[in-house]
Amino acid sequence: MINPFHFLKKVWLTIDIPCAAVFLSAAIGAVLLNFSGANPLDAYGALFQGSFGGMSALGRTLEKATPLIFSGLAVAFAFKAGLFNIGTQGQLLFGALAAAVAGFGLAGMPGWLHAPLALLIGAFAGGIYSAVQGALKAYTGSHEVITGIMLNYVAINLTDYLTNGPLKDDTPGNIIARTPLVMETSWLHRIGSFPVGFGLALIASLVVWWFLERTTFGFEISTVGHNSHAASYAGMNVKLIIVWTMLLSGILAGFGGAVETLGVVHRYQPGFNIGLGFEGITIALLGKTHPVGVVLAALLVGAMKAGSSQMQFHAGVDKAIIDVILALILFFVAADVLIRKILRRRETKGEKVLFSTGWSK
Amino acid sequence: MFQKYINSRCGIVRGLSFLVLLVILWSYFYDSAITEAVLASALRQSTPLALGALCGLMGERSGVINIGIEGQMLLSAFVGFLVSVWTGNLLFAVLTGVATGAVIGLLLAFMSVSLRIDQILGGTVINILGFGLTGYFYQVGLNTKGKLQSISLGPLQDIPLLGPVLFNNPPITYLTLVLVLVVHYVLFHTHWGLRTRAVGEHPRAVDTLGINVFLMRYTNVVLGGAIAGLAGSFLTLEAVGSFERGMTNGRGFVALAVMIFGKWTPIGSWGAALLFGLAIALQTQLQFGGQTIPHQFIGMLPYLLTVVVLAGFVGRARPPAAVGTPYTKE
Amino acid sequence: MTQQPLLELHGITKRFGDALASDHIDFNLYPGEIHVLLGENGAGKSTLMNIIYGLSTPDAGNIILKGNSVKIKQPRDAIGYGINMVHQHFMLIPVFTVAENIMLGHETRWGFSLDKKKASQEIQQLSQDYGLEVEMDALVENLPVGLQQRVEIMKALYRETKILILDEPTAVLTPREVEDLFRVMRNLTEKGISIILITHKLKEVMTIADRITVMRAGRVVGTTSPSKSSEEELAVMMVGRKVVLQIRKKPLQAKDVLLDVKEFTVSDDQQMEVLHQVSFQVRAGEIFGIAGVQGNGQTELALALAGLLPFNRGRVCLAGKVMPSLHPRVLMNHGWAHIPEDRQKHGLVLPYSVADNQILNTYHQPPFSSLLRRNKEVILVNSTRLIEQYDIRTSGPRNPVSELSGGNQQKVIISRELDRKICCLLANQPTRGLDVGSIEYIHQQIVRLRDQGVAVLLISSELDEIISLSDTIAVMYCGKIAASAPSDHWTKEQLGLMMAGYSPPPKSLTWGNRKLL
Amino acid sequence: MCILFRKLIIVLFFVCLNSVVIAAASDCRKKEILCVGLVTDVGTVDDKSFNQSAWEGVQQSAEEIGTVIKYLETRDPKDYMVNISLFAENDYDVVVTVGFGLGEATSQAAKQFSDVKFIGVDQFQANALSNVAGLIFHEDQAGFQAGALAAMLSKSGVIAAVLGTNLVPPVVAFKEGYVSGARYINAKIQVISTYHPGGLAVAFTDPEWGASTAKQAIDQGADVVFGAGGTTGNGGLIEAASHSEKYCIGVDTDQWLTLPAAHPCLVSSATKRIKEGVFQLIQHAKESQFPSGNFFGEVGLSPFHDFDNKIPQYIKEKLTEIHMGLRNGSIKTK
Repeated sequence: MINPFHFLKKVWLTIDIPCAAVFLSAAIGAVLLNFSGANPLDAYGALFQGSFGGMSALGRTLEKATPLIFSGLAVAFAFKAGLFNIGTQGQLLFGALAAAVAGFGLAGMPGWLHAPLALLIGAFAGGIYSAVQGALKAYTGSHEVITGIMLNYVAINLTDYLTNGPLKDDTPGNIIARTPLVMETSWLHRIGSFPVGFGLALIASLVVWWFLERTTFGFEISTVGHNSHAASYAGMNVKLIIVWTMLLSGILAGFGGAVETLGVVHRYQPGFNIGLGFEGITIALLGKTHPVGVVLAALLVGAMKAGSSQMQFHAGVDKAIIDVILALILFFVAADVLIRKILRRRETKGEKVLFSTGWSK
Repeated sequence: MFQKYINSRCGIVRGLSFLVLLVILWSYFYDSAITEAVLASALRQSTPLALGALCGLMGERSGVINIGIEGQMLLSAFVGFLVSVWTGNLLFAVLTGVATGAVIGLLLAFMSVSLRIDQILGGTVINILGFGLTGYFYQVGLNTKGKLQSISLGPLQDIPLLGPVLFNNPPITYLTLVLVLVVHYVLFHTHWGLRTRAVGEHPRAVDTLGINVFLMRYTNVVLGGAIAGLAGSFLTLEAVGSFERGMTNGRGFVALAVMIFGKWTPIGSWGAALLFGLAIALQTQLQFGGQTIPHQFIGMLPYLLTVVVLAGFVGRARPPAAVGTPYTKE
Repeated sequence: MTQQPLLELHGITKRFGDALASDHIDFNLYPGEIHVLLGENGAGKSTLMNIIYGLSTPDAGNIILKGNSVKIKQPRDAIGYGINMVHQHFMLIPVFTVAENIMLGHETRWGFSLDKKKASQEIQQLSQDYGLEVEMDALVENLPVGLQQRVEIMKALYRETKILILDEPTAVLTPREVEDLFRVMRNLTEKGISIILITHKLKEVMTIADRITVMRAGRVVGTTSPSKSSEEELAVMMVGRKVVLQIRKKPLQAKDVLLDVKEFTVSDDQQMEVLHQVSFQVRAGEIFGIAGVQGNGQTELALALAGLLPFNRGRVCLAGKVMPSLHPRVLMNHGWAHIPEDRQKHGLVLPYSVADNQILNTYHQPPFSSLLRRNKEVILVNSTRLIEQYDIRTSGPRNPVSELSGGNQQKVIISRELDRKICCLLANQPTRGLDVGSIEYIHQQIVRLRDQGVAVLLISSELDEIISLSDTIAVMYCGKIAASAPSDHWTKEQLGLMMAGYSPPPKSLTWGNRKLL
Repeated sequence: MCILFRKLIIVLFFVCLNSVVIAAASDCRKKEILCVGLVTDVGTVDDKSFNQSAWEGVQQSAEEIGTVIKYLETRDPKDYMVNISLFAENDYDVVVTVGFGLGEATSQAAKQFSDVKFIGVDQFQANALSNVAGLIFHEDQAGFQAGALAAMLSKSGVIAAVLGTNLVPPVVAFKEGYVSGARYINAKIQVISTYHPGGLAVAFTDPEWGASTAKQAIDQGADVVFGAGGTTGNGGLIEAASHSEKYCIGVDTDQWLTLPAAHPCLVSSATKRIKEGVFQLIQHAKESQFPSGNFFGEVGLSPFHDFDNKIPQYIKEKLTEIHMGLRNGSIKTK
């Protein structure tokens, strides 16, 4: 039914701009590296080796990409309903903490039950925190960006307090603010060097795609996102849908936090999840809010994070260069007009994505 | 009817301000030194927020969301610092900081007005770029030759309570107070402001009147950037005297909240910034006073308060109608 | 008129992609005349005016002003030459005052400051000179449409206009306001201002025009004057074929009351009561037309009946059942259909495909959904059928509805709403802004439903539409039903006066809810 | 432009392919060369704080005993293990890990790479491993001395402390020592102190807050400011420097050398001699006398520099007395 050649061409036409953006940014990054006295070839070589050179490097890349996929999906999901979930960070923290509590608090459970249960608890903790934001938006009209920023600060403070107070690890000799280790029954292991969490992230992105594209609820969400007046005309409960969307978005973020706790850190410790939620915004924008795009963008950023140590080790390059390159990539993906000029391609219809339509209407 | 709504809200705001004033007076008679210290600290902490909010609202009033205030502040703080190190001339350093902010503003305007990139994306680019560039190029061991010092305004300084708080400050703090008034005046009492607000509400209408929408947006975003540059200069050249990676610590984002809290008006934003500054200063004071409440609880109070206030009665703020949408000529 | 034309266009051509929007247009305008540009929607009138006003530049052709060839690249140039335009969608800033709107871009300054006082005086002077009265300090968003238009005209006068372009100015006005407007226009031409009036309403053309230029599909079909041609001739020139201007329908055979609205009271979103105890009944097989000037509560009545605005008090019975609450989905399940006033705001999701828009409110029902899953195949098949049945011009069911013309967009809504089994139809401004062909089609569909026994509630500010379609006509004024009576009891003049709040009602009418005689 | 761009892509592609086979510098395999790697805590190597001090110790070893050195900065705490392993796998002999946060990763790595020696700065060793030396400090003692100095210098009877977050144990230890030290001198002294209200991400990098807070304290009478919390504390020190007649006390290293802007007020710093401790341990490793378990580094006050002749003799004597007392245990910090 689908002509494979056409399909490939379509795929290429979708990813050529991001690919060009990556190369262009790498080139500019090389100039910067050269300017500061490092050898760009060595640097990029080491970066590549550290992220894809060998199974353990690959595993590390996947591991880094996993939470980014989740928070990227969370942001992208909310975007579909016209909501800018900047509160992903706080939701992720709560997810991570709740999963940790479930991980060390529920004793005597079999592994097949403990890990999924802890994951779910983490996911719902994030979801509920996010639903508060959604409810504030829907029923009081306060803008989700502002409440999101504020609730992030609240989340950081609250989790810091809990991990330094009631939930503090009381094993003798510990002085650090952190929770106890979660029980091994709740761990998400690796299969070879392939982290199970990454598999879950892939499944999640598949589910999100299916949900948005193929279900009536997905239809409702995107209707609200495109035209909330038409949505209420069509009998949809716009306010409730906003709350639900935020809940689900928060569940994705919380799930990411839970996977991080159960699969990587094995406890909750302040400072271990910094930035993972915020980076979701970057990932969602880079992936043009499409679930597949989110996975690819997360892999790219994950690879850069995973390879950065190798890069510094072998080429002596400050890791901050990665931020610069990432910003450039984002810029070029966004400013596809420039890339098109270089590639000499005309804009195709309906390709331009606008995420924000200003503050709430 | 809308008028009535405004009035009722003003009533609440007035009532609240009156209450705050009463508490301040009471505490002044209770302990004047501490009250002055807290208020001075509040004013100081509010300065970068107020400046950031002014930057945000210049952009938004002309229809451009600026979520990149954080990056603008950081980059100009950095450049201002570098210039101060190299030349030792603080005035020149402040000016270059301001210029840097303006240049980043130009970049934002280029992205959101000319390239018509999604505006939130453009701001995010600036934020990441700000962290990356300053992190990458910052070198340790650079030291400035000092920072901007307080200038006391002679006899005004002897007014009880107000004197030490308001009239004994370093230049950028004074400048902020002046800028709040200037931006208010420009927005609401000049033809430039009239056009700016019109562009933010209904760009096509303005276009049909022969006013250049792009130019209006460019200029406002660039001027806003300059103000954010001043906020950055405040951090390195007035408040601290040195640069640190990531030293803005989210002030650019809080400034956005402050702007919305202040309903996109300069004076309202300034009031909101003061409220934030006061909250931070108060939580410090509570710790000074030996409170045993975990400091995280006090630390999150201003943020919780914002959420409550937003949900309670500032929720239905009306943003400029065209904000966030790139303008295309037919 | 042998004098030199004020404005001449020679061979103006403009392409959008492959489509020719203007095809070698020649046009001229003499000082002090009202020159009507007549044509269907999409005939290229607006494109032409945008070219004169500098909003777009022609690919070829000359603009000659007072004998000199000029280039108009942007509105600023046009304003400089004394050309001003009142757009169909007003170019006013809703949150600004009247005075601010008028002086925007042409401000009176005192140093850096705005000299609001002086500007107000100047505007006051203008409004006295031209007999245009409006409160200087009112916010534009609080003004009725007629006054907003006045502000637009004053904007032009404030810039010392010589050529005034009015784009579909009467679309939103009452007959009385239209009269007012025409009076003002005459006033202006007496003072030497030339007016280009864009419209597709034939009757107005006959009363106001000095000369008429008819456009069709980007070309000028001909130039004439009211004395030289009849309405029918103009219609043929405009549409290119003969059109039936009268609607034929069977005599009324009203049966049971299907829609019964009692003491319905509604507040708008700023908590102001805009609808006061409105009661009426619509029977099966009846078209109940509500006439009225925009802003007298029709919009809120429609929104509240459709469940999009909460109502304060009152009771609504649909097909004999009291509706406990009004919710779009509950209403739909009881056989309610709604053609909304603002089709792009309420009726359609523009980026969605035609197919998705056609199931916008039935998406959750089988066969379009089973459990949670959307049945894309069924949705497409459904759409293909509807596209054919309702003659929607589109490249396919997957085509985004934003790429369709206004008439076809409305057909998408109609195909969605009328394809169900319905007992009651609320049609609010169903033909606003559409071309003659689409209007005709939609009128036919409404009459077809009536003949099938559906109760139709028609709200329109087009008096002709109300008169020709309705079996019963009610007039809304200031949030109340001022009067209602069978359509043959009304004359057009009476209706017009009632809509403007004047004059006692005709005999044997009700006043409010009270029988008068 | 287009062709150029394609060329660029091709070049970059081959570069990536080729560079996969880059070999690591293999000098470290040789027995006679001692390779020392350092892994920072989250932050940079030039943080004017513990990362920098430790790195200076490593640098000293390169200069004086000819070690081959390299550092890796940690951006994500989850990379602790990765970064440590990178050194171990490249045949480094000694790995310095900086900060209590790396404790767990260090002991894990020590078990995995038993022939590599680890120096864990600020890492208390509850169970000694043969190839790990935890370089730890009595921060409370340093804080105690700072507090005593502050109390003796203060004329107003109010002294202040501007601190990082209480999530980090050394900061808490500094603070508690500071308070007890001040009380030891003057039981009625008022110590006003505050932790940064934000989380770990910002608590040590917010000089503006530090400065404002110091000002707030000074405005209510504090005349000595102790800044303990990375650049947040530095902000407090610089602020105090801009007021006349105020003193400030730095932390961790001798901040006279790292923070010239604070010279007008900086009497001393409550130091942990991380640099010296790290260097000593590397020396031990070189001489194959690497200790295991806990290795206590020196703490104390740094020299007074320009303030040396302004500080009365009795204060100096008292400080010496306290220093000795703390050492022999006759003075307790709690």
